[in-house]
Amino acid sequence: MFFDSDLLMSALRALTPILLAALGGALCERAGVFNIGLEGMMLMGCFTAVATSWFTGSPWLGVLAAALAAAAYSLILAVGSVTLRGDAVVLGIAMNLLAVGLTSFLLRTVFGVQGTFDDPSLAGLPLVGGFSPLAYLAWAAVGVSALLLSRHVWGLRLRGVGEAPEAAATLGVSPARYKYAAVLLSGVLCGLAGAQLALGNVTLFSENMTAGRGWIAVVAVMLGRALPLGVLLAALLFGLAEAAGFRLQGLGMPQQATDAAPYVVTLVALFLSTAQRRRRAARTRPSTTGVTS
Amino acid sequence: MDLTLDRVKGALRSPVTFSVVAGLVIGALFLVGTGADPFAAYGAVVTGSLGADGIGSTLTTGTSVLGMALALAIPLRAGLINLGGDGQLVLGGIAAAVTGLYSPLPAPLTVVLALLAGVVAGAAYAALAALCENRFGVPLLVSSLLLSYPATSLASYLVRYPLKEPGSSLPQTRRLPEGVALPVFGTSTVTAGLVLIVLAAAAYWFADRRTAVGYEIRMTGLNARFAAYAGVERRRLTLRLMATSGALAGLVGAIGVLSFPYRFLDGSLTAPGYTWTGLTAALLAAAAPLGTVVASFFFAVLQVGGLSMERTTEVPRELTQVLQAIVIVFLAARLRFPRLRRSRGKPQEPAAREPAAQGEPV
Amino acid sequence: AAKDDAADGGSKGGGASFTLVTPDPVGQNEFLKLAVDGVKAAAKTHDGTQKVYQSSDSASQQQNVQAAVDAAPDVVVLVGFEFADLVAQQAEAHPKQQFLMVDACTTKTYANVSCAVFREHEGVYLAGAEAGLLSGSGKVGAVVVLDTGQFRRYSDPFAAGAKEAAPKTSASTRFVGGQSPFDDSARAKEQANSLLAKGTDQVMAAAAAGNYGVFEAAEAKGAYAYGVDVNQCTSAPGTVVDNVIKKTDVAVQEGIGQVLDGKGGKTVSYGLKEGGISLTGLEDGVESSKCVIAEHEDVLKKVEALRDRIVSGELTVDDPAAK
Amino acid sequence: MTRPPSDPSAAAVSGPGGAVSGPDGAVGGLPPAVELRGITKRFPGTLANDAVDLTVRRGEIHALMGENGAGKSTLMSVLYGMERPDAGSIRIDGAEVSFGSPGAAMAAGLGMVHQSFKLFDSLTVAENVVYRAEPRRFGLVDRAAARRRVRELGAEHGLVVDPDARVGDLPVGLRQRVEILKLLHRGARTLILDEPTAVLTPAEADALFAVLRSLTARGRTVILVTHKLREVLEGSDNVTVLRDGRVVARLRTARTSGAGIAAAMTGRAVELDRVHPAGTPGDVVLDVEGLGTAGVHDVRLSVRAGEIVGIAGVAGNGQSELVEALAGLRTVTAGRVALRGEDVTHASAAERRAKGLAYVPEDRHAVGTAPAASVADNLAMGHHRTSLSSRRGLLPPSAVRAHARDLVGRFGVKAATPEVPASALSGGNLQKLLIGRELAHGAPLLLVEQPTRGVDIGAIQAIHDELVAYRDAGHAVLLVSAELSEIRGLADRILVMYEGRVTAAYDRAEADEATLGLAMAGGAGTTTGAPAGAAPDGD
Ligand SMILES: Nc1ncnc2c1ncn2[C@@H]1O[C@H](COP(=O)(O)OP(=O)(O)OP(=O)(O)O)[C@@H](O)[C@H]1O
Ligand SMILES: Nc1ncnc2c1ncn2[C@@H]1O[C@H](COP(=O)(O)OP(=O)(O)OP(=O)(O)O)[C@@H](O)[C@H]1O
Ligand SMILES: [Mg+2]
Ligand SMILES: [Mg+2]
Repeated sequence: MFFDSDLLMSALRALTPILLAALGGALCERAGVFNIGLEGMMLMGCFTAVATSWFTGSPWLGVLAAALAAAAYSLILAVGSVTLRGDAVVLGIAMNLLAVGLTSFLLRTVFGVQGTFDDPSLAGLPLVGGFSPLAYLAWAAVGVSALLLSRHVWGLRLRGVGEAPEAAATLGVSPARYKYAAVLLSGVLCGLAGAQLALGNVTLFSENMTAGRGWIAVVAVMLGRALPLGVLLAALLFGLAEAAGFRLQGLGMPQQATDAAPYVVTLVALFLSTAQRRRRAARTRPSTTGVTS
Repeated sequence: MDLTLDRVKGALRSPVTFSVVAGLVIGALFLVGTGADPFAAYGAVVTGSLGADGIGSTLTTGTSVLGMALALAIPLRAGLINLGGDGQLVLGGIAAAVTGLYSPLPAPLTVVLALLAGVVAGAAYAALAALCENRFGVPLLVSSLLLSYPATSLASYLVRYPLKEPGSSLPQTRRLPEGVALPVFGTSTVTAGLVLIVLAAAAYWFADRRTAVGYEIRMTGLNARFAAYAGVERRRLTLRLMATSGALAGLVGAIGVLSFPYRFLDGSLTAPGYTWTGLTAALLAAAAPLGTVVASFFFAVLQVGGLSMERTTEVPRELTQVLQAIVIVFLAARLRFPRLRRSRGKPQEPAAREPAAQGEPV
Repeated sequence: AAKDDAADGGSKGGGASFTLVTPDPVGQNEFLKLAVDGVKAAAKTHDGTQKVYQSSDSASQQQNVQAAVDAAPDVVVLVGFEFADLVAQQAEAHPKQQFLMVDACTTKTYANVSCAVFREHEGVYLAGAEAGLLSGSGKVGAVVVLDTGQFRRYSDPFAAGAKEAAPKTSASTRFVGGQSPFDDSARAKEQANSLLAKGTDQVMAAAAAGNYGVFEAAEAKGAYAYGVDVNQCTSAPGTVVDNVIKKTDVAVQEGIGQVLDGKGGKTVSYGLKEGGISLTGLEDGVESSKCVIAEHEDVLKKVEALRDRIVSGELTVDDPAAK
Repeated sequence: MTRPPSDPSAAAVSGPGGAVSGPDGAVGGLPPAVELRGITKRFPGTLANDAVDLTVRRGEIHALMGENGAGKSTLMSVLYGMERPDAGSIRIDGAEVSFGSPGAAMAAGLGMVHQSFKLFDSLTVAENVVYRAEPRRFGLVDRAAARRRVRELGAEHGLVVDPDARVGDLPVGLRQRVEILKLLHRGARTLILDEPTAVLTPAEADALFAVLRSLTARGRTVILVTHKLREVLEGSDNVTVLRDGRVVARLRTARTSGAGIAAAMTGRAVELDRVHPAGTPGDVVLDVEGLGTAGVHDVRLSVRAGEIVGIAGVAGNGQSELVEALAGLRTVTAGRVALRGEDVTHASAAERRAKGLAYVPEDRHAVGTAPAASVADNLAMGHHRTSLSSRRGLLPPSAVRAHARDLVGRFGVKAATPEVPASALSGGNLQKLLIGRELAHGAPLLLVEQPTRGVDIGAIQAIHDELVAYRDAGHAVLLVSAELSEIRGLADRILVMYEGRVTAAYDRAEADEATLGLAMAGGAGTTTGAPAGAAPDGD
């Protein structure tokens, strides 16, 4: 059977870091901040998680430190775009570049190696039922953030801020505060995504190990329309396309085709969802994704 | 006299200056933190990139960086971000390689044809991303990014199977026939590609400053509704700008293939990250033509000098990458030196505020 | 960081100088680490100095080679097939400069270019034979960085060896690919998982940094893996069966020696026969290697016999890179 | 007409309708719901409120009237804590207060519906209503309670809205209800509505007034900012009229008339009332038949060379949409537009410009200029493909500069150099730049929208003179303005738009302010068989 539980498991494992990061991106999107720095924030999380786990021996401290470090790193976006009103896209791209340079630099200075740091005694996250605890956390985060956004007072206010900041302000809600909160939370989630990748999916750090997952998360936010469940579906689509690609290699499909498949599938899904959205309503919710156009 | 002084002061206070200085200072702190001597390190960067041994490499790297920077600056001038530079670059390269290998024409004509093929391939592919936005409503940022991956995979497939050099263990095409190559300056690695890219930069400068189209592009970038009100059609502009952008990226790819080692080797066009460096340079200069040239040269110096610094000192080259990113973070946040005296130059204030969006830093 | 160490105990300046240029950052790349060990050892032997220039892409490769040539050391050592075009160009331009290419060679021969190439496929074939003999499911597979001729040397001969040892074995290959194939161990791990899910219980890992991912996957499923270049059994004791050893350090040392002796300009091929390629299981100290193969003397016996047939020339292993 | 020695309408303070009880007027022993004393608010270059006194009694609907820019919104912003007054005091229910934020005003029982809605389109009605004052259960928004609250409030005050509807899907009339529900949910005792009916249909407006009356009947107080005489006459108890930031009349509605209020409102500086000599109309330049687009229905009009046709109307009655459709920025869904005899119904903006159309849009910052671009670049727009670009699309910077210097000089734009960004110009100067640029085309047809909004007196006069001179040079001008005096002073013919239709057409002689005011407020008969664009001077 082509689609079996192993394929699903594989897809689920592959999508966990993407999902965590994309949830962060979705929160930002909802607050009206376009965050394309997910890749960089995640990479900072990877490095911090591995470094902390290595020096303390505790993967849990690694997870914690990753969340904190990525949140601190996300302040660049918060301060730059909310307080100083800089362009979020430019900031995000710069953050991605900075993270690659910074983690490589730190890898050399902290561990004295280049490329990859791997050691059998580096403690990774334990597996529970085939998944790391962070994977369960990620799935829980989908529910929690869906609930938070749709039902919680904070989420309601956040959505209001993202859609019409001046309207929120007239009712006494500070848009800046909510935007900061969303960006910092996205930092935390990207930190967790990095920790999951570096201590969960595998147990090592290598330069640029996020390998474009942050960008996929950005696309998942867009495809999932910044809804937690939509983001989950988008990530799942990507994960399944990738896992199916691995199988198709076994059936003789060239590696290059299976490499491209997830992106093509995503693009087609975007076409379809945009077309559907256009058909359904002339009036669309304003989105921050068009900030620079 | 006073005006020049004001200008100098304005330039010194501009976010560009601030960002570069801040980047250098933070980089120096990093260096001190790791026990290295910042002066020696920066000195090594400068001599390694601008000294007799390094200038050739700097110009070679600069050719690609500037080419990609121009490719990304042109749509950026109208507020459009093309994230698909890699795909367009690679398709340009593979198109040039195929043309170079199979063209029946004499070598010099084949070179021209190969360059054209690269240009056309890149332009067509970038136009596809524009169509995705214009026709299907998929934001350009995403459509260009997503389209980039299949393009690199396609090129990779082609050189692995149908175009693979027989007997080679590398995914690469055969070497282009003798003479199908861009002329080289002396014994250096600098090719006529540099001339082409510099010409492209000059054309961009000219178009930006002195043509109606350039004017429309600038105004669209500053206020798209204003441009539309005056009759500039956004979709058509998007399509044309993206095609131009892709054409340049394709040209860079073709130049890469028509330079040493005169073949398409999978990954060799994209691995050095010219697309991102170019985008950074374009963003740094707010897509202004001269600024883009200066920023590209600055980054080429950092890259070549950084590698040289790593060879001659203990300092890792990632430092230069960090430096580059810090500069752009500061620039995006439009940080600047605090004003020293409050009273001066009131009418200049708004002018000084915008160089990131408009001004030529020259 | 660049290394400019006078070899231990040696005096600087008097002896020979060697510059090693790598195609990628050395990092945890065992193959490149061995090359570095090789030049260091050579510097020690010849009382000289050595430098290592690490590249990361085609542009930095070109700049590093240029810088190395400009400094005119006694030997410029280059590791990796990416350097073939560059070396040809530089050798022509600088006939007095001696080059040693490891793992690849220029298409034309030059008096000042010596080459040391490996026949990894011979070793991989033996590893495949072990896998065929050890497999319970009759399914073996390989996870390899990219679908290129060079890397197919780690997949096709593995399948061939397995079939030689156990004719009913079926084999399958996964190529890591993706956005950074050499660094993406999470992806390599999933690739391995997709093999394991189909019942594969013996996995050849030639996925660079991804090998750690492959080992993790095999370990979790109770399957077995095969490493490359050095003894990787220590990374996952009980999971890694054996390794295809590639003695790059030896090749570098010997190559430099020959160049210094004025016997440059030749290509030396290292395979099972020359001892440049081997398996951990066939070397001394198997017992302490932490490799699974140490517990399978019967298998080792058969593999030794197979090796002898290859060494004697009775059996030739197809080289996928030559296709 | 020249300015009389003393403002005639000043008498209105004691009014044709008789003065309301004085500013101190506490009625029946209860303190007034709202009492503003000597409120002064100054913006750079504008005295928006000049020692304004306003007394609003509990339980009344109090109308606040005045022309654009009279200071109504500013006064309400001061009251609502969004702006700090430079001087003056505020009493709510007799107690002196000082609000630092809308939150504080809300806490004191005030609630405001802003001129532009402050709603979240993607959220439901219930979510909009309870935002920032959410009923909670376990930290979650108690959606059932929120829905219940919307239904209860709706039933109580006749404001029925589906609590689960997405606000973005609602027609404006229902959105208005949501705004009011928001205030009621927060327990507002005094509701401030800034031009609540500007975007409503008459039926919706009537429904709104029914709600407002029911609110006041239950002891709430309403302050209503509006331009519409009819509403004021039918719906309010008292009227305060502002002009140029000062109170010029306090009237009891029952004892006044539309004419009285209009007179009080429009006793503006004399220059505006100056009537320019009539033009001499020539050939038809613009001919519009049965034009329809979003918000505009079946508009028929024509403009001839040498005449200014004015379109009067309260903002939001389709004028902007009409002009955008004529300029090619909005898709035409019905009818036909001809420019100099050529059909341009579906031509692009660029094509129309090429065929002889120039356009001064209403929003000069977002549409009419690129504030970040230099004055010279702003002045070049539209000319860059024609007079300024010599051959094959070249646009020499020297030509752009010369053009800029020329226009800056001709239209008296105060700019340090043509290189300064347009954002450095004052509003009036920016408007001069915009008008100068469009006039410089010498296009046969000029569309000009709100040409003097927010512009100082001197500049207004200059702009008016330019427009008349342009007409006299034989060009056609279509002028859209909410300023009656402007329309009356400039236009040779006046059309009135109401609810997206042209409902009345007047010759300049027959259009006095009362007539126009009445027509703008929807008092010009029904829309059926309206005189529309048929030239009233008949030919
Ligand atoms: N934030 C501000 N900065 C500068 N000037 C302002 C500001 N807000 C209002 N003004 C000016 O103050 C004056 C009064 O404006 P206000 O908005 O109160 O008028 P209004 O009576 O509400 O007009 P309208 O009928 O058009 O709504 C106008 O001249 C306006 O341009
Ligand atoms: N269910 C309700 N019905 C009517 N009024 C409510 C209800 N819930 C809250 N309010 C009123 O709304 C106002 C603000 O609500 P609330 O106290 O929840 O906000 P808050 O505490 O300021 O919020 P936060 O501290 O989270 O910013 C208060 O005046 C409160 O009485
Ligand atoms: Mg108004
Ligand atoms: Mg107002």
